[in-house]
Amino acid sequence: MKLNCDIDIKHLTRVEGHGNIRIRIENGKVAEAQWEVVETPRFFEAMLVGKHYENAPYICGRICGICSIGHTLASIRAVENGFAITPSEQTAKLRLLLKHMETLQSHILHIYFLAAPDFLGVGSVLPLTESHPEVVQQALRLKLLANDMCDEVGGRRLHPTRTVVGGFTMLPDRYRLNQFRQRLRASLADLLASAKLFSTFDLPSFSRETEFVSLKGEGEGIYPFIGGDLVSSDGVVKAEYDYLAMTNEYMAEYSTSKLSKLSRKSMAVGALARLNNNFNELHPQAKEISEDLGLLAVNHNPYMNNVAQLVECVHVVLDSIVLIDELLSSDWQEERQPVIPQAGKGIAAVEVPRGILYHCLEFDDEGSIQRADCVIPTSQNHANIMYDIEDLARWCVAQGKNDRETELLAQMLVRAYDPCISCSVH
Amino acid sequence: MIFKVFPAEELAALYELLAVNPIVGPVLKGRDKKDNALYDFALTSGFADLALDYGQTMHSAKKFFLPHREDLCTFTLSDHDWDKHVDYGAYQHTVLFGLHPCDINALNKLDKVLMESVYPNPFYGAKRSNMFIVGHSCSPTPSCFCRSMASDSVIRGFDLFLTRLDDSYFAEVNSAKAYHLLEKIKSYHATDRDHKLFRHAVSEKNKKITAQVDTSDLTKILDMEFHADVWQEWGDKCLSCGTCANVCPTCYCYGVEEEVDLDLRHARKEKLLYSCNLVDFAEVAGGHNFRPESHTRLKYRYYHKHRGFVEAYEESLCVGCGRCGNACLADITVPEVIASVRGGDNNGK
Amino acid sequence: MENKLEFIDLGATDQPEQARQSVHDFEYSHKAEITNVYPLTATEKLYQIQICDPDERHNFTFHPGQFVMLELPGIGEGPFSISSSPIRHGDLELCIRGVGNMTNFLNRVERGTKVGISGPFGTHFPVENMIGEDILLIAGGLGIVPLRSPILSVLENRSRYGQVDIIYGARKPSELLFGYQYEMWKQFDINLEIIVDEAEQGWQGPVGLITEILKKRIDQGRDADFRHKTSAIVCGPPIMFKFVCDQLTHANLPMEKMFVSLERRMHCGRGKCCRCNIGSTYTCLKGPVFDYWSVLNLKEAI
Amino acid sequence: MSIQGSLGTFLGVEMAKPKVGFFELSSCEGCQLQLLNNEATLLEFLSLLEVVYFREGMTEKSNDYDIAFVEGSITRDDEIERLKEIRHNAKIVVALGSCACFGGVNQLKNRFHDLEWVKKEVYGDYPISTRKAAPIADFIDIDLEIYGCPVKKEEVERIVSRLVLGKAVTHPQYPVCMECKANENICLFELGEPCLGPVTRAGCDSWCPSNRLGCWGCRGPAPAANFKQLKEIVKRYNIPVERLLDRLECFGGFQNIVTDMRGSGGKGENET
Ligand SMILES: Cc1cc2nc3c(=O)[nH]c(=O)nc-3n(C[C@H](O)[C@H](O)[C@H](O)COP(=O)(O)OP(=O)(O)OC[C@H]3O[C@@H](n4cnc5c(N)ncnc54)[C@H](O)[C@@H]3O)c2cc1C
Ligand code: SF4
Ligand code: SF4
Ligand code: SF4
Repeated sequence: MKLNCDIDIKHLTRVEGHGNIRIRIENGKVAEAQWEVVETPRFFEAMLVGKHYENAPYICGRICGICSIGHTLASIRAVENGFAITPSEQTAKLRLLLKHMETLQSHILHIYFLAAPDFLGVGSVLPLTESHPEVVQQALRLKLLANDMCDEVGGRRLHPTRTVVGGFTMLPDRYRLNQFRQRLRASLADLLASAKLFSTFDLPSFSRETEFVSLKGEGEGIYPFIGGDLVSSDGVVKAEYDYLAMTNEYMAEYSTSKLSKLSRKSMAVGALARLNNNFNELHPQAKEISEDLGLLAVNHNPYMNNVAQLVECVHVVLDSIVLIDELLSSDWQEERQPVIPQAGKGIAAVEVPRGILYHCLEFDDEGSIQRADCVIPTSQNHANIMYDIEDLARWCVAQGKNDRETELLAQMLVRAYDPCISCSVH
Repeated sequence: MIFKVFPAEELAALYELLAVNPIVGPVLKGRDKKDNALYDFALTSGFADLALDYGQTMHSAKKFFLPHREDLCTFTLSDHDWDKHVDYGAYQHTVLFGLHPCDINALNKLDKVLMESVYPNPFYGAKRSNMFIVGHSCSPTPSCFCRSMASDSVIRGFDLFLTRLDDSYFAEVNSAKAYHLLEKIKSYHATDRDHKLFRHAVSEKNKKITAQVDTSDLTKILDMEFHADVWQEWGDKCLSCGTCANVCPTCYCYGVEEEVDLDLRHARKEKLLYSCNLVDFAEVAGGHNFRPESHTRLKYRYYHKHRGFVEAYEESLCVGCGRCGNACLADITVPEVIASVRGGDNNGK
Repeated sequence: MENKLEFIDLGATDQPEQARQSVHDFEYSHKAEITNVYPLTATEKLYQIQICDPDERHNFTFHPGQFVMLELPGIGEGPFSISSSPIRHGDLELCIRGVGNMTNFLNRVERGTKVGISGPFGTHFPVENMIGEDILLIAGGLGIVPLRSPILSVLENRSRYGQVDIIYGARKPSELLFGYQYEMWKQFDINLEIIVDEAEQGWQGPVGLITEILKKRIDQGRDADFRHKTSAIVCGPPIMFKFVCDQLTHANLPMEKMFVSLERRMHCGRGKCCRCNIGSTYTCLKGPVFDYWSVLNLKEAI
Repeated sequence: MSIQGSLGTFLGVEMAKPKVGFFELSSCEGCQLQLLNNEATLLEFLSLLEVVYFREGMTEKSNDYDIAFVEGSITRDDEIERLKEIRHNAKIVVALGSCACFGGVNQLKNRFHDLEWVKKEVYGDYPISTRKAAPIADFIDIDLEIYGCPVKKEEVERIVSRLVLGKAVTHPQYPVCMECKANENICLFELGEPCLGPVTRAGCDSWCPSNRLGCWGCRGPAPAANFKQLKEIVKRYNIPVERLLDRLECFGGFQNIVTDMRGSGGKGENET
């Protein structure tokens, strides 16, 4: 058995943003287990103060380059909630479709470019272009599909242009939408191949009891993404506007990001949390794949988040086909409703790839932003990541893992959360 | 010229006869804030797409004969050698349906410089030779000054020109193809009554043309006023944005860029339409700019259109469609600029 | 399908020969090989470029002062004066200064590289009309490059011209071009006078302005028929040719007997891109060689 | 990492594969992601380069690189040291994206002259370090700028292939309107929306106006931008000048112009 070990990783690679891992084991005891977030803060909440509401989605999208669509949609929803605007059914469907494609794009990026190299024993996706070209091609095809659709619906794959308060500036082309439907169908083959690849990966059997927080699907068969009630696997249920009761942010000296907790000392959000809390709402085919891969609710193995992401990919693809069918079955309606600013507060909860995201905006009666608050999924995960690392270190000692193995497992653990660190320190 | 007449409702049949070919025509593009209709030329998929009662389109139909971007050639490269391939970018005949006289005159002017000069441009020529043009009479807008530019009527450069009479179309038939086409719909040779109706329609149209430009002795006046202060005033407003040239049916100047593909084995020479109002239009390597100030560039645009072209071809390069003035965010319009440059002769009166 | 309009292929064989030919001319370039590269100064190199196809090479004829468009596939294309003698046909010499994208790339290119040449384009120095006359060739800086072709042309027919003077000014001795040919020029009974703005070590020639030398030449030639029997070819920066031409005008040389070559931005050389227009005159068609009278009549030429 | 060595010859000139590193300072990392968002040509793009540093995408790290692409702006002291180190290691430093070129959205916090208030607004009394957001050129010499929020992948490809070939890298000198008109869009002003297209440097192919969103000026000012006239236009279309300023200040490229237009003590200053 290994009694001493000292792991100090500065600026962990293959994650978005800057974080450090420190693990010190002395005489078989975990002396230190730390997840440090050293990202520079950008002060988005202050930036927004004094800005006209129409800036909010545009600026907030810049919180994160991976989930810019999610941030944009959250800001739009916050403004609309503040001004008592209810999006039309068509707008809601298009937004969900866009959201789905971001989920697909982001999950594929994480699964293949950031996580898979660990399971295939390489340092990045680059060597895979030679050793596993078909895997890389699969990933690129899926990502391309998702991104192309984001362009079509949102105007741009990154920092969307067509999404505005009140609806869209422009609607997608119906002919192309129908073509996307066919590409979505065809993409299932790639997803099934991905599931097969995944079943060959050796996921660590580590797990830790965790409280999972997510949105709750409004009704049967509705896997939640935009708005709704907030729930936790420990039984907490809150309304969307009551988000502060769900997030309970605090600061700690090892992190420039704020941290969150609910019923326990930490909590988790993300694909695994969503799936744990809404397992029965998954599309049946997605559910089947989940079961095949050994992922059943409630699962407490953080590495399983990778699997949950893949299952969600299948879900969003299938659901997008349904959405396109519905959209194409009726004529386009007016794409934009009038916006009349009013004083007050608007709150939005949106499930972005890494978990539940909250935007809260306060306006004066001209629609100028007075205060802003954004609570990011990764910041809600930070504390959980840290306690996971601590537990993992103990588990590694018990399992007799050597330094290198422990170090790799710790890195893989952080990556499994797919943290978006710059986003968490926005 | 042969003149024929057919009932208005036969127009759809004419369209259908031509519909085995791609048909480009004016379509409703959207509405502005005041709910005015906005039109442009686009490929149509049915007669119903055509908005033949359009006043003026925002852009000319230029992209169908002078695309904004076009490959002049492509290269395939090997280690020590290369091959050059040229494709003029025309593969089939296209119908332009519903062009107004100004736009057909614009094509005629472009023909002079791009087809009938030394080094005819085959990229233009190939498209132009494969165009079947059905002109349509217009209803002038307040910014149309075609009459001053002698472009309000057109005598060549089309296959068929239709003038709307009350419930029929008066057709000027200018090609055998067009003649045969008309034989396939209900049509008859124009009668004296039709001629009269036609003249009436034209004079009604002319009454609606309000904007005008005094072109008498303009080439000389432009030379005399080369250093006039008004240029500076217009230059101060100009955004150097190139919008005027982009919407203009006769602006044809361009720049060339060469790009290499990521495989380093293929390359392209690309032509992109430019505008003399853009800051680096006359800039050469090393940074010397022959027209660094915006007023010198704006002035040059007027010199090219209203002086140099006249000198070369005895007609102006402007057809008075009014698009540049409509599109210019700085409200720089041809009638106003020329009136201000002429300012002196008013004082003299 | 009977109303399907028939596609007209401009380049097809059933088109009249002339139309077909001119259409193909537009984007046609001769493939040519760089056979030698000689560095002349720190920034200029002389490129010997030979049109590959022997027939095309032989059929390539030009007049001194004309230019070609030189193309490096994927890199760029630009106008360059032909600096060699017309009797050498498509065995060209171009002297090129590295100033921008394409010319700097060209700097890295070695012999054996294939380039594209189209042309010749533009007007030329009418040396054929100067037979029997005295010729004054005045160059400033890079202006010697377009002048070299008329110089060589005059040398080849030396006996048909009267007195030939070359007055050449540069900023520094190290920037002088074609130094290796000066002796040869002199052997052909040419008065070569060189002046620099700024002396460098080893320089023994005069220092000063080109107009000083010109003044001497004018003074010595102040006989009654100076204006009748002299033509001048002037090439250099606008400010230089303006001074020189004014000086010659004062010496009573008629404006239509002075020729200058103008430089403008060009993308086609074929009167289509409009980039070279001065006022509204195409430099590539009506120029680059203009007589001084025309230059004065062009708005914004100088 | 990646396939090493030469790229063969181009017109007889030997082409070497440059070693490149991607680095990020304060940013959303979107510009780096834009490079991966290039699925159709990603592999070809990568085969032109030898990527030796790309923290977001690979584990291996090396300080031996020719070209450094730096994304993000400077908002904390420690970033200056890192930036200088990058400058020291690289032959060519490229500012990637509007954060690096102009300060990007990050510089919106500079509107508040009191940074203490900014900190307090977000972190309360918790101590946190920050400084005024600044473009990287404020601290080091840079060789090239790639504008955009986000950068346009086609443009990055064009620029990188030019760098590899040793061609000059140039940016369009004309404003976005030029591309917008070529794309035959309806002008946003006709729809009653403000647009910075007339004053913003093109190169994005009028990304926003083509999607019927007015330009926000993410690529900074066009060389001959006429701001005086833009202000007149906005007024004529009954759009509050404040909304124009709101946009102009968004990405930092128009910092001086906004200051000029606001004048001293203008509306919209949020001094707290
Ligand atoms: C009639 C004529 C003859 C010339 N003869 C010579 C010569 O013999 N030797 C020589 O070194 N230079 C000559 N030049 C100048 C030469 O053409 C430019 O230096 C060259 O085109 C610059 O290209 P670049 O790609 O290196 O520069 P960039 O600045 O990258 O140019 C981009 C493009 O702009 C155009 N351009 C830029 N500068 C000029 C310019 N000065 N003139 C015309 N087009 C320009 C070209 O089309 C070029 O491809 C001549 C120019 C003209 C008009
Ligand atoms: S005249 Fe008007 S449209 Fe033309 S460049 Fe100037 S501002 Fe733009
Ligand atoms: S929409 Fe914007 S970019 Fe387009 S023409 Fe109008 S002002 Fe210019
Ligand atoms: S249109 Fe304007 S804001 Fe949009 S990408 Fe282009 S420069 Fe940036």
